[in-house]
Amino acid sequence: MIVERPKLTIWDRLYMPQILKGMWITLKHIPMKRFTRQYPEETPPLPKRYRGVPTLVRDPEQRVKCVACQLCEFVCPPRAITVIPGFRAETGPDAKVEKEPSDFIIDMARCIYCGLCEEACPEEAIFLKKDYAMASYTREQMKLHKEKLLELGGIHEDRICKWKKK
Amino acid sequence: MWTDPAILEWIFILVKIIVIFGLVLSIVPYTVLAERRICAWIQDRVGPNRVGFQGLLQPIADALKLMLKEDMLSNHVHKVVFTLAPALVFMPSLMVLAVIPWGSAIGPMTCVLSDMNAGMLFALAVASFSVYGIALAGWASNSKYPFLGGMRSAAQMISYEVCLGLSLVPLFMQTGSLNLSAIVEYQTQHGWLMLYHPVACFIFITSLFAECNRTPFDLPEAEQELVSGYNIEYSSLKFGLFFLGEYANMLVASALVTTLFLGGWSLPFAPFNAPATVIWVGLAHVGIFVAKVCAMLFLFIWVRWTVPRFRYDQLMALGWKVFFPLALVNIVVVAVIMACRANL
Amino acid sequence: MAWSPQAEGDRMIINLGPQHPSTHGVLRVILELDGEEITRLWPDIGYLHRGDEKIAENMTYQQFLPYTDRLDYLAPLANNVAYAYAVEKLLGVEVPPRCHVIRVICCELSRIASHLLGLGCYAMDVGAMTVFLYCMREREKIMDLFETLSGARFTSSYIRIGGLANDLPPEFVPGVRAFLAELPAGVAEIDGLLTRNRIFVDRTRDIAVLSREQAINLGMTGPNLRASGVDWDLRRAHPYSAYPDFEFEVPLGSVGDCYDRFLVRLEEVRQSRSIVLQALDRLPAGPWYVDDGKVFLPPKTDVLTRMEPLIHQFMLITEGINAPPGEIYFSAENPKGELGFMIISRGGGVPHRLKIRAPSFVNLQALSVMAVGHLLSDMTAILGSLDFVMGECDR
Amino acid sequence: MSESLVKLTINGQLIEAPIGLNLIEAAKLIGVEIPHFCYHPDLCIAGNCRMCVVEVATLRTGPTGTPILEWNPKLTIACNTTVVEGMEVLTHTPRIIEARRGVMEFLLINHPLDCPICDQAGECRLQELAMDYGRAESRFVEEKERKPKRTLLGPKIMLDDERCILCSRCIRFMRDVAGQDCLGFMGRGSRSTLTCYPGREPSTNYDLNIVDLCPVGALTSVDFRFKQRVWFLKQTRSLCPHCSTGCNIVIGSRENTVCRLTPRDNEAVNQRWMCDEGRLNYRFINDPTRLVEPLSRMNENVQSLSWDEATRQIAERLTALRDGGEGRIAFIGSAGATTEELFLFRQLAGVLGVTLMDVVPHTGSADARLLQSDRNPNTAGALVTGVAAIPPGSRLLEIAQGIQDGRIRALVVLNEDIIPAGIGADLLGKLELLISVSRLPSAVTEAAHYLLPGATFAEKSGTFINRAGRIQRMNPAVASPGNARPEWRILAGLLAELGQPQEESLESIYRAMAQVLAPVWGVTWDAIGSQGVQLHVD
Repeated sequence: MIVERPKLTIWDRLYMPQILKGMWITLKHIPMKRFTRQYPEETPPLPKRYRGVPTLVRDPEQRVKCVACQLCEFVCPPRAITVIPGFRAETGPDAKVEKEPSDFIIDMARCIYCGLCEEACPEEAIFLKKDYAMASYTREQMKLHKEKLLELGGIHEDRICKWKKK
Repeated sequence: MWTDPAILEWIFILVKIIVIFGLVLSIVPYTVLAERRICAWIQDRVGPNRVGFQGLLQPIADALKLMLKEDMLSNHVHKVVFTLAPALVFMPSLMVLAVIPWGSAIGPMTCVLSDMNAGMLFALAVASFSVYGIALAGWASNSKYPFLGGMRSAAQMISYEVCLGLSLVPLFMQTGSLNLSAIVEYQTQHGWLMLYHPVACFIFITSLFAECNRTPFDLPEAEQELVSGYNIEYSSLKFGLFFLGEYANMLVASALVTTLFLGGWSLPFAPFNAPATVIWVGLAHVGIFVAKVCAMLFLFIWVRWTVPRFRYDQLMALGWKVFFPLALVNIVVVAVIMACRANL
Repeated sequence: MAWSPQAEGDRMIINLGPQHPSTHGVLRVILELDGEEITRLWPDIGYLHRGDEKIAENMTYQQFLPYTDRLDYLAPLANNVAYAYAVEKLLGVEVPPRCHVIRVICCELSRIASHLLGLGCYAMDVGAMTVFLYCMREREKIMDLFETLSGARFTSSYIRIGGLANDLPPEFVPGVRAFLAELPAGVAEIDGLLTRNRIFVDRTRDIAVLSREQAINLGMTGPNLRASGVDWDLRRAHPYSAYPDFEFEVPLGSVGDCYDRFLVRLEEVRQSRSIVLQALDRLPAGPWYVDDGKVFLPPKTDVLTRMEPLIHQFMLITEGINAPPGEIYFSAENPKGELGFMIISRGGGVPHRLKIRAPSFVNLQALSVMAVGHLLSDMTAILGSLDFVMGECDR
Repeated sequence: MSESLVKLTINGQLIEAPIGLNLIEAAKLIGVEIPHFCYHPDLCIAGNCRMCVVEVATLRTGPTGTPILEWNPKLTIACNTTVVEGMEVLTHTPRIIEARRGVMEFLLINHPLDCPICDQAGECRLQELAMDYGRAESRFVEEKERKPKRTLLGPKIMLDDERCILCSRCIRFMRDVAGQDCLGFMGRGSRSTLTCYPGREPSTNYDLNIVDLCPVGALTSVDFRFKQRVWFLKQTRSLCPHCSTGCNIVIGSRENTVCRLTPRDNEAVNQRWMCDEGRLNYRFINDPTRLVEPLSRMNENVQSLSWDEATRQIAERLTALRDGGEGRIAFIGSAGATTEELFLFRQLAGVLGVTLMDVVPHTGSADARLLQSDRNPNTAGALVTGVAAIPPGSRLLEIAQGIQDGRIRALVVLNEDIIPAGIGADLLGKLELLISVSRLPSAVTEAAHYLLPGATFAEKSGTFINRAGRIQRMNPAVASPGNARPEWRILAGLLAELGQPQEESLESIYRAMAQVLAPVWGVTWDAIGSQGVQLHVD
């Protein structure tokens, strides 16, 4: 299909008719509803799937779900995640899990919010939450540690309770 | 002693200077705000509305920001000319305002600073000064993009200066005066000159767009081509002066159009169609004048956010091949018509 | 490379970029000007080079996917799709029909988004700022749709090797329909402000004419090639995905100037709209990922309760999808042209070599042919009409 | 030779293989991998995992006397089938694949969902073969069998019975190789568990090899437990410096931290084993007290120097002592240093006119397998370069005497704590100049006037010549901490300062050495490769 190349009429060649038409189009916009949003006051509605800050979650019994398998650390394309594996307390309700992260660091300056960590996690322990304003003043502050991540993540309803059955 | 006409005259002059300065210095920053908000509305945006109610204090914030910015003076610039250029752009527009009647009279005070007989000639002569500022800014920056901007500007402004002058000749032929107050008064009696001379009005307004470097004729600063043209190397207050100058030019242009074609301070019905005898009518005249100027300013803004930009050679072709002959033909046609009417 | 071209005679060398508003990123063009006329020019690229191809050699096929978002970052989903098809070709995997159609929707919405931005920037480059914002407004609606679809407006990373990250969310289809209903009005505004406006026409007509032969010889692809009248659209020429099932026209130009490139893009927006509408009408039901546990990650519930899926989760992530040795080339008709992926595999989950044929890179070659003899002001129109993205060009 | 070869066909490809070879190894010759769990080339055949099943046809004399090819009706395990003339083997037919899929499914039935917490993930045969041969989805919906988890087998090994696939490699290793029959299976069917015999637990010096042997995560090393995922480990081929055997090892490191040492194949040296002592001997590399800065100590005034400055000062003082009279300087080298370093050390001795030098012998108890009583990895190298006296250590007394007499004014010590070797702190105090190259602080470094931080084996390349005269290469896995640098660079710097400029890379230093040192003549750097070269040392 050859696109039609409009031939300008004498009328068009006088500039003004088309300019006036354009001015009519722009004029109509002046009373229209604004398309932009007044950001800090009006926050954008986020869809269910929104991929914001990655966080760690606990199960309803306050157990840290992460077991430091380090799959997320491996899959993370920009290498934003560092997991320092450690031992769970040998006594106590979740002794069966044996392993937990002694620290879990996500460098938000590196994170690209791709969500591969959430997808890779075999324990449903890491989720991308809806928070998105994660700026800080220093690079060091951009590194979120385990405590902060757990605080952001909160409690995740666990349908399966994998470790309970063990 | 206060009633001494000589002293009163001096006091009036002082008041008028203050009024003109006040008008310029208050309208210009708000023109900038108006431009930003109107363009935002046209583009479905909100525009600056954070500083003060609906962004009304934005101009102050902008001014403060400009003042507090680092004033950079590169090593390669010609320092004297470089510093002088912004002032050269700003000054002529203020000078032109001296001859424009911004009202009829408020009490005993006539609302024009200098009611000179060759007012329009003065205005044309002085306005063409601002090309020096821009050309010199481009040259003194000693840098390629500003240089191109300066060159474009000089050529463009001089070309359109010709059309500007020629387009007004029919007016002078009809009114028989170069005095702006006289032209306005002529319009109060005979109706707006726009109606008599639509072609002249069109050429004049279009040329003013070119003179003010407004889209579609904003080649000297053409953001997407020359980045910002002649003012690339400027910062801080010097840049602010350019900025102010540009909008002051727009203001002056609007005032000129109002005065020459839109009946100045008058409205075509009583009591606004004759010089004021009472103070409230005088004040109303000033209001009418300002309103007309604002409408013109709106037109400037509106057009800018609608159309694309000409190319340099197209712009020159338009000026010399279309407007210049058109203006000449217009003069001839008007002369013929006037001759016919006089002889009939 | 330290390299500074010298001007001949009293001509002037001027740098357009790498910091310049109309170079769309970080392209640098060194111009030799005679007055304002361009006599010679040297494009200088590489300012946005990130070594994507080398990065690809160090990660699994799936891990590289987010990097493809950042090639032509104006149409990330289309890049995702092209890459996924390339890897699937290597693996010999065929995704189910629903996945194909969803991918077509993604591609065509990306095309609309990319063309809208391209047209907007083009208009802005010739001075019509408002058109740019109208385009951005329409594009913003697509971005919102992408956000509901994938969770991110821009860097969507929605496509997976062998499927999608997720099925369509329920609100997506009505959302797309609503957008497509509004789109013609938005396009009409762009049309009304530019197409017959003599200032715009004067700026673009007969500027940088590229003949059929030149366009072919320069290896141009995409709308820039079609504007020169070459009927070459990979969706037709090498049908892939679900494209053979849809009716659409391939808009062609007749002269090959900037004006034609504008018109072709505008028409492509309309055609893409029609494809998306058709796709929505016959969106097949069924799975949206390939039913092969050796390729696609198992469902999370299974990972938590079953041994085989858990092992496959681990192996697919740490080792990657086990690809056979071989060499493949797959290219897709992306908004900017032919985006091709050449993958050399020596087996295993990581490519031995991954070469990206970036359309912008090839299209930019035409610059020195097109621009010489024109004025500096035309340069912005030409750059705008080429609609390139440096993220892809420099990779 | 040719009479001991038989011809057979594997997947249609005709090959010749020595008699007695089993099919797994024979298939390896043409690059076909037959999956297996229980088979291990160094252990006896158990044949219990059934993963290595193949289809086999053998020649039989037919009724007419002509040989006919008869396919075995059942699938045959490759590990326990040896090659026979005329045999035909198919390793990947649909029937075999189906059988292996069945084996995998059974193996995974009771396997716990432990991958996320299992150290083996990433080098787990079960994972790998499940990916290659197993089903992708599970049909098993019942409860899994429960078995003891987290049981310590001795101090070094953690046993998780749920993960065990009962391949019995560990049992066979402990019984046949380590010589301590202490592991066995208990219970029947799916309740079989691996366990220690009562009152016994693995307590040899080779226990940790069963962790390497275990194809799954049932046996994990307590030392390496939860330390790092194996997929992050950088694998560097190196040598164990623990004794003069020179076991070939792989250093697993991540981001400049050595996480573990594992043995690597070298049929001529250590097969696939290494001793636990050597394996666990890596912590000093990551020691936080490592020396990181060249220091000078003058009248209790400790000052850190740049390398250039330190080298200049030392060279100046040594030259002054050399010019002051004969025999004022003594050298104590180390048989733990690489051959190249010893070569440079000897050269330095030559430049400084030092005749009195020796190394410090380190000995310990030996065992019948790998561990030698000579705990220096490069005693042979020290002898070849002439740094060591014959026998090594025999001139140490002479040096001590010289210091006592005041004849010896300066001592250069390369990476040795000489106080236990008989040169006590009081003697060191008498020295006018004590230069110590060292990695960790010791009494000697406390007394040294110049202290130069060196590098451990994991931080440099170089060669060791082992007890049997085999020259082998190691490679750097991590960077030295701070300003510490390999000893060969320190010595090369000193030699350059003394007017003997040296080659820049270790490889070229080796090349220079190979031209001078008789035993390594003609042995190129590349020839040493990863497996080493046997030298002919007298």
